[in-house]
Amino acid sequence: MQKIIQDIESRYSVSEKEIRRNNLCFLTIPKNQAISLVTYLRDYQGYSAFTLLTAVDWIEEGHFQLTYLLNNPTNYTEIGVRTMIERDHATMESAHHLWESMQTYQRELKEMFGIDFPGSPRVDEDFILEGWTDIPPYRRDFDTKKYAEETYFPRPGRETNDPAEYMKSKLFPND
Amino acid sequence: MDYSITKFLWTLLGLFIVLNWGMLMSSTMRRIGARVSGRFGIPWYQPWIDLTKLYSLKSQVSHGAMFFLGPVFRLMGGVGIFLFLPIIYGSDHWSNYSFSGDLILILYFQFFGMLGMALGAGEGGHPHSAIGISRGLSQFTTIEVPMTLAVISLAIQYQTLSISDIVAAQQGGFTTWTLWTNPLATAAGMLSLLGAFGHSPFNLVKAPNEIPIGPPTEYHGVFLGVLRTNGAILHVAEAALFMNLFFGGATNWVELIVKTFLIYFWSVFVGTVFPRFRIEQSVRWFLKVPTIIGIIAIIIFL
Amino acid sequence: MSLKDILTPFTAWKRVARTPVTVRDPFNDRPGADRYRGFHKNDVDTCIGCGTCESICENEAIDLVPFKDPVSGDSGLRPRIDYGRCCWCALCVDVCTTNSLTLSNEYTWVATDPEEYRYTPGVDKKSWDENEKGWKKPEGNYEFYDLNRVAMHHLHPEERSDSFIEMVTGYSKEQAMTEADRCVECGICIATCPAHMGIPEYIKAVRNDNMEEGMRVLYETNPLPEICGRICTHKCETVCSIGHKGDPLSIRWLKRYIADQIPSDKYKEILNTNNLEVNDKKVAIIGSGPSGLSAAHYLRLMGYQVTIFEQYAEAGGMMRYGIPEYRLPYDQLDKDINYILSLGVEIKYNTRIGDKITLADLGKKYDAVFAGTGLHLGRGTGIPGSDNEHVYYSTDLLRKITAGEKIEVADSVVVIGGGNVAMDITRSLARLQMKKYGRINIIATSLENEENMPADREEVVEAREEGAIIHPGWAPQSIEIENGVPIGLHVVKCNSLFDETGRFNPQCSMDIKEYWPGKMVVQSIGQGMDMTYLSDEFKENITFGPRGRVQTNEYFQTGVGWFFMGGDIIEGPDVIHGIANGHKAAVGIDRYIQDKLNSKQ
Amino acid sequence: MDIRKIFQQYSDRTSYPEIGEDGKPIIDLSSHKYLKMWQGPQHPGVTGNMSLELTVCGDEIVESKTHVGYLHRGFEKLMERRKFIQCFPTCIRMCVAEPDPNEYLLARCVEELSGIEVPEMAQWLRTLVLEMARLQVLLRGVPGQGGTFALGLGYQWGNYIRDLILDRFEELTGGRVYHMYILPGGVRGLLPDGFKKRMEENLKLADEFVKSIDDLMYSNSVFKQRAKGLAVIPKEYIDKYGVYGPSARAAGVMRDVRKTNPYLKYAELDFEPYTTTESDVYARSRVRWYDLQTTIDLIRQIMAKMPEKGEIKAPTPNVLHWKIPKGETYVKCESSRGEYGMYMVTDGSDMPRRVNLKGPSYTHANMLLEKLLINANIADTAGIMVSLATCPPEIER
Amino acid sequence: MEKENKNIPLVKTKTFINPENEKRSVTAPDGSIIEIDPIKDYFCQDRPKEYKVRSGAVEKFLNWARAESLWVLGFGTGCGSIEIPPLVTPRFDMYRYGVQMRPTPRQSNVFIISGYLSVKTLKRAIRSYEQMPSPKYIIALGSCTINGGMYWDSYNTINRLDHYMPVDVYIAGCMPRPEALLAGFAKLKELIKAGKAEKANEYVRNLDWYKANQKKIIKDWNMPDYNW
Repeated sequence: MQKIIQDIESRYSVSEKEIRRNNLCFLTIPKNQAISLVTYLRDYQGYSAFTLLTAVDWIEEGHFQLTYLLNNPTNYTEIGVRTMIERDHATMESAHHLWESMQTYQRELKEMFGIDFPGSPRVDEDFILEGWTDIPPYRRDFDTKKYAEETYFPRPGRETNDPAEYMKSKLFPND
Repeated sequence: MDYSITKFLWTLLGLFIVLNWGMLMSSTMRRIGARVSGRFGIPWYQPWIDLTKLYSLKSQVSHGAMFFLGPVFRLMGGVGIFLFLPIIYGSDHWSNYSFSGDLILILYFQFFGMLGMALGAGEGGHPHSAIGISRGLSQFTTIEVPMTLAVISLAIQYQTLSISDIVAAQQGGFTTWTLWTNPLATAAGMLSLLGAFGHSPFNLVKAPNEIPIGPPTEYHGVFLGVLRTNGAILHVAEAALFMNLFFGGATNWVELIVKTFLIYFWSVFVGTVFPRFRIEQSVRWFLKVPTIIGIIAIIIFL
Repeated sequence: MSLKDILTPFTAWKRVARTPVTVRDPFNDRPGADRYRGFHKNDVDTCIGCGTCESICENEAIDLVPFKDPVSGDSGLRPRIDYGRCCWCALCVDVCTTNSLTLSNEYTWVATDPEEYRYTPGVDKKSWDENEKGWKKPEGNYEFYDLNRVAMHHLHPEERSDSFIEMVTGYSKEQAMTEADRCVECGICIATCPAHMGIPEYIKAVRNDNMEEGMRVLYETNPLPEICGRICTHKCETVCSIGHKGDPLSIRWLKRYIADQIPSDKYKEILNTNNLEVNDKKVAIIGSGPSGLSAAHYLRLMGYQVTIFEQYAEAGGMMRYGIPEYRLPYDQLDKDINYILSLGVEIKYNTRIGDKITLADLGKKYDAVFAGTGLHLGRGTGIPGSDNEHVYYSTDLLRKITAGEKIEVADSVVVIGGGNVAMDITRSLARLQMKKYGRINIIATSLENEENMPADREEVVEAREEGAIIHPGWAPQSIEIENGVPIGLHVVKCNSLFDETGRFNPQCSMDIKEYWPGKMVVQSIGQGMDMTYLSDEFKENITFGPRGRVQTNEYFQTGVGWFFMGGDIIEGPDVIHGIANGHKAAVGIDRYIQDKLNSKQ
Repeated sequence: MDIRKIFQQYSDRTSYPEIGEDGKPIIDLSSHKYLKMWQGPQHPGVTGNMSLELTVCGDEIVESKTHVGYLHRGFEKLMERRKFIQCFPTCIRMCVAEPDPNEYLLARCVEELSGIEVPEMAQWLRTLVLEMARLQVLLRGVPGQGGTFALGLGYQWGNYIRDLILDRFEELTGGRVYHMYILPGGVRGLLPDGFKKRMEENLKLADEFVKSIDDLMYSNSVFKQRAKGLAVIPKEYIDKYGVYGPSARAAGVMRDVRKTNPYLKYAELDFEPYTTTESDVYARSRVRWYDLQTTIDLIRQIMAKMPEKGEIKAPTPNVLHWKIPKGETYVKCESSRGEYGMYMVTDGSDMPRRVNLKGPSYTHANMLLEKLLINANIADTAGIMVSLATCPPEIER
Repeated sequence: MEKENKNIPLVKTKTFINPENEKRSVTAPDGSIIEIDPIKDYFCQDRPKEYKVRSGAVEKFLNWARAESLWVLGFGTGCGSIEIPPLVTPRFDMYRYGVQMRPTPRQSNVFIISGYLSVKTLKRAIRSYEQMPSPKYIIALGSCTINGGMYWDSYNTINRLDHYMPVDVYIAGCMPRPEALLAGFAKLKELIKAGKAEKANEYVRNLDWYKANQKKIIKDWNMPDYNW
């Protein structure tokens, strides 16, 4: 693991690395190098299996984290390539040419996070949702509880009491 | 009373008995199948309840006149076979409208129901209906081939096209049955029967987990009731036909019941333990095994 | 396609002869397993309505609805479950603090009305209430929170028995966070705390390592956190919901932990009291005990000009003069007091009301007066020999120790009394003995038996650790005097203290006698109040209740409109009550003054 | 003249329809040559609640699209607003058929990020539960392959034994379908009295079932005709499309997390996952059949090797406000369908920042299924889907 | 209770129609240009009718037949469908109670809403329900149908089924065990025999209310209002 990381560090500008286990590490890479690194890992380092692509919304810092997780089926190790992209008008280079399965992930990210992957096949088609008009639901600023309460009809007749408040109101109402 | 009217009434009574026996037979078969699974299965009276319920429903959909006529044609197929089939040998009351060339007519009626269904289901507009019908027609065509070959073999053997005559020729005890006198034709016939009853591996027409459930997809309520009525009659009638052709016919109702049951059970026996063929496999199979047997059966008697 | 492949499938038909495996009567033949998670049951008598089930429920399926009126330690609420939300994960059962909530193994509930599916287990009768089977919290070491409290480090008895340095070392950060983590934030304790402190909130602050927030929470209801964090009677811990299954939370130590973390010079900044407003209304406070300081603090925050009159040389009242230093070091005491004084509270030491200044004078000069004069007179046993000059009152001795006066401690001492003050004097005198003689020979005796001793359990244990002998369950009969000096105490066995009606009526077996030698006898059976400053004109307007206590309204206002009283004289000896009274009296005084202003206008 | 060749000539339509310049097939619906047909969501042949948009020419599929999202509940979003302990009841519902790997993965993520060691006994129990879960899925899944070809008998038998296994689950975990057994730090109970005996009785039935399903399905001429040579996954697809578990092993590629990255107690157990190279529906089904035997054997091994008593749960912080330091991890285990992984990001608060579940169905049911269905018969869609063991809820979560 | 619900204000949202289903002109195979309106052409646009409740012994007899012949639509809408296989297999065998599975809505009269409904499934479920011939019944399986259950705060699942479809029988549980479902069938039979399972007619009577609720959340409403 260390060897590969050193090799990658010599070729790419790794800004942050996190070795989670002896078979799993995460590397942070600038946006423009990410696909290149993924390709490099696939073609030269044996990380030929693609495990997942997902995004994390760091709304406080104003960016999305994309994680490409690659698996090496010969020595059973995994490398997560992380890259940060701008949250506004989020766009990322498409990697559908690397793995066939990639376009599904990109379709999902487009729908759930609103991250665009220009050139990825069927990326604009509805994947999971149908006729969704609100902001992409996996973004942190989408409040699912509020949406659900406004849209669906929670059954009335529920009321609860906080023990402390209730005791206060009953036992010492004048305080 | 006029003879034709009494004849008609006797035939109707026969139809009624056959209908009820058909339903009892289907529930019994399902119960036997359930036993193999380890279950109890439906109650024996379930088909009657289902039928009552279906006839009590009113249709809400209309897909045009042909849609309504489909089940009627289908019913005509089943009733037609029954009508021209001497179901009890030697009984004037139960010989129905059989005549000297009834075998040919019955072969036609076997196809008639499927054609009627094709017209009706096609009008329904559901893709499953359409696919089911196209499957049904192509499969049925190939079923008819060994069937016809077997019938031809019988016709050559007994030198007749009258079912009554064929049955009469077998009335010499157990060993005079076609089963023993012409085993190859029997084999061809029984194999094609598997297809005619529509159990696995030849239940491609309804194919519940491929094209649920084929032609009757859109049919419900009374239409489905008619189709079910037809099913009950058709199964007994077809079994009775084969009984007449290959198994010495029946001289009384008990014999009919036992023999039709066993003939029908043959398809259940196979169907329970085999999966379904694909359509081209089914077609190929019918054109291969039973057809060759049928051809040999003819050649032997030529 | 071989023939075998055609024929082998038919072997399946051999199953046709087998009996079907179907469950014949599915509604009765197959009850849920012993651990099955079916419908809820609740033992409403054990349940305390703490609401942890509500807070762990991810579906918000649980509501707390009123069941009875709340009492201390029981919110009177009971969980009502919405089966339109529940997912039968049984986390509510596992987290339940009293193990009252369980699941039965019933699972069939069919209804046509969806509104039916809300019910209060245990209250709404259901067919499965008597069902013994079903999910219960797993046996063994399976807890969602730690049941054992983080042990507080005490000085070793040998280290502490000859000195007055503080014996409780306090929590480290790690310990405090671990302890704070045990809190389930139910809030049951708030009602039991006389001051209604925001206990869950400041514990949360500890957990979040946010001491400033914790400090703010503390000062909302309690201006003496350092003191309370050490000597509070922590009634809250007796009702702590965790205490039903394990050790209650060390709420007191956590409070002390917060106060200890903040240096005194940061107080004003954190509490945002650098620039307090001042109005022209003046309030006088008699006594600088907990209630007085508390009232002064809150009145000052409201903008009043506050003056405290203190009869001794230093502020603190019984906290300083009644509680020995090893329990409450003076520097910590001063930290709290000095902060209050630094807010602009004026204090007049060595000023006893009734001597030069009378209460009436104060009434004229100030808009309102609050008296928190406390219980600082010793109460005597009245047994033969107790009038001897070498028979002391514990209050006097404690005060002398604090004031640094020399005490001639004898080499053998007998203390009469089993309360906290008795323990204080026992342990103080033991320390003095240790210093003077190098050994401890002190006996404390109480009327109450071991289980019912009024002193805190830990006090008794610690006293014994330090070498004091404690004999509970003996009634003092007479003090043996020889040459004008006591030499011992005669006691008899005491069987019960109260009769059936609950009145104080000790029953003793006079034939079981004991004699304990002691050259010094200390009486510590309670304290009395000094009400001499109340002249007759006031006494007319003030109503007195049983045991000579003054009756006030809920804001501690006496019949004399501008005169408020609070603290031990109203509630009995307890710091936290004093603080609560002071706070409330401050609110009352504020209202009184505002009302007066409004009526003038 | 070879009749066989004529048949083949007409049945081989791999070049049909024509492929346009952009690599997409030219399908003109208005030519009436093609029919657009939906399978699902209301279709008995589709596993779970999903649908296939098929363009067919006769009985043959020329283009297919999978449509998922009918079961989308937004778990990953919901878990972002639930505390860690509250995620568990939510998480297990991500895959209905086999909920236990969900529990295990979430618990493992939480343990790994907060550094909790799981006691020995709990690890054994977890292994047992995971294998039992695999057993109950396979008891349904193996004969289910026959069910897609209308051989429902094995499904009936298998489901009965599965029910018995669910009874054991009920005894052990208190739940029939959703077990809620694995929690961070450990498990929720020891084996009840007599559990091993009853389990052994059920395993005997399962043994018998293994034998009879072999007779019924794998030695069945019609089943062989249907399944052999159907939907072959070439070896190069394994990485390209993301093929996992039994489906990959049927293609001769060893993919079994239990073996490659042993977790829990798998390193101490003796087993060898079966591989073959035919890679068709029959081979995949056969691999599952061998898996079924492996699992039965593993459960026996586990029950023999596990200690009788022990700690079931490591102490955890108060679950009501358990904060986990910032970090991220990916843990995986072997579900009955293949590698089942969970990616979790925490940000130091008491709720996860992001949880992403990666099930094998995600790739199997989308790109791979779409690819395999081309030129397949309509009749085979169900068979192909089941052979890939698609589980819709784990695709859309 | 039903009336009370109707006071909940409904938010009007824009209705989206799938482009495939919009009105447009197409070129027929023979070259002529024709106008098509798929929604009108493919589906029926009549309002549903109440089924007539006969009186006396006939209705009682028919009710008995309906109760003993429950045909269940094989549509697993949610996790609850995992407990359907045990019911049709040896352990529980619901066939012996006259309950059978049917693969097409036209031939079914019981719809088991097995758990939560996502918005996407709800649309299909409504369509399937409307295709079923009356009298038809809905069994709501699991807590999610009552008040949202596990997914009460999810943006994609409905909370209360009774706002979108008329429910005859509710079964609590998550999952309800097969026995509970059998108990549900027993209850439904009881209701049908007593002539109380008239929710299908209620749906027709309050159709506008139901449609308004349905349209509030199904934004991509590319089917006609009434589609049987």
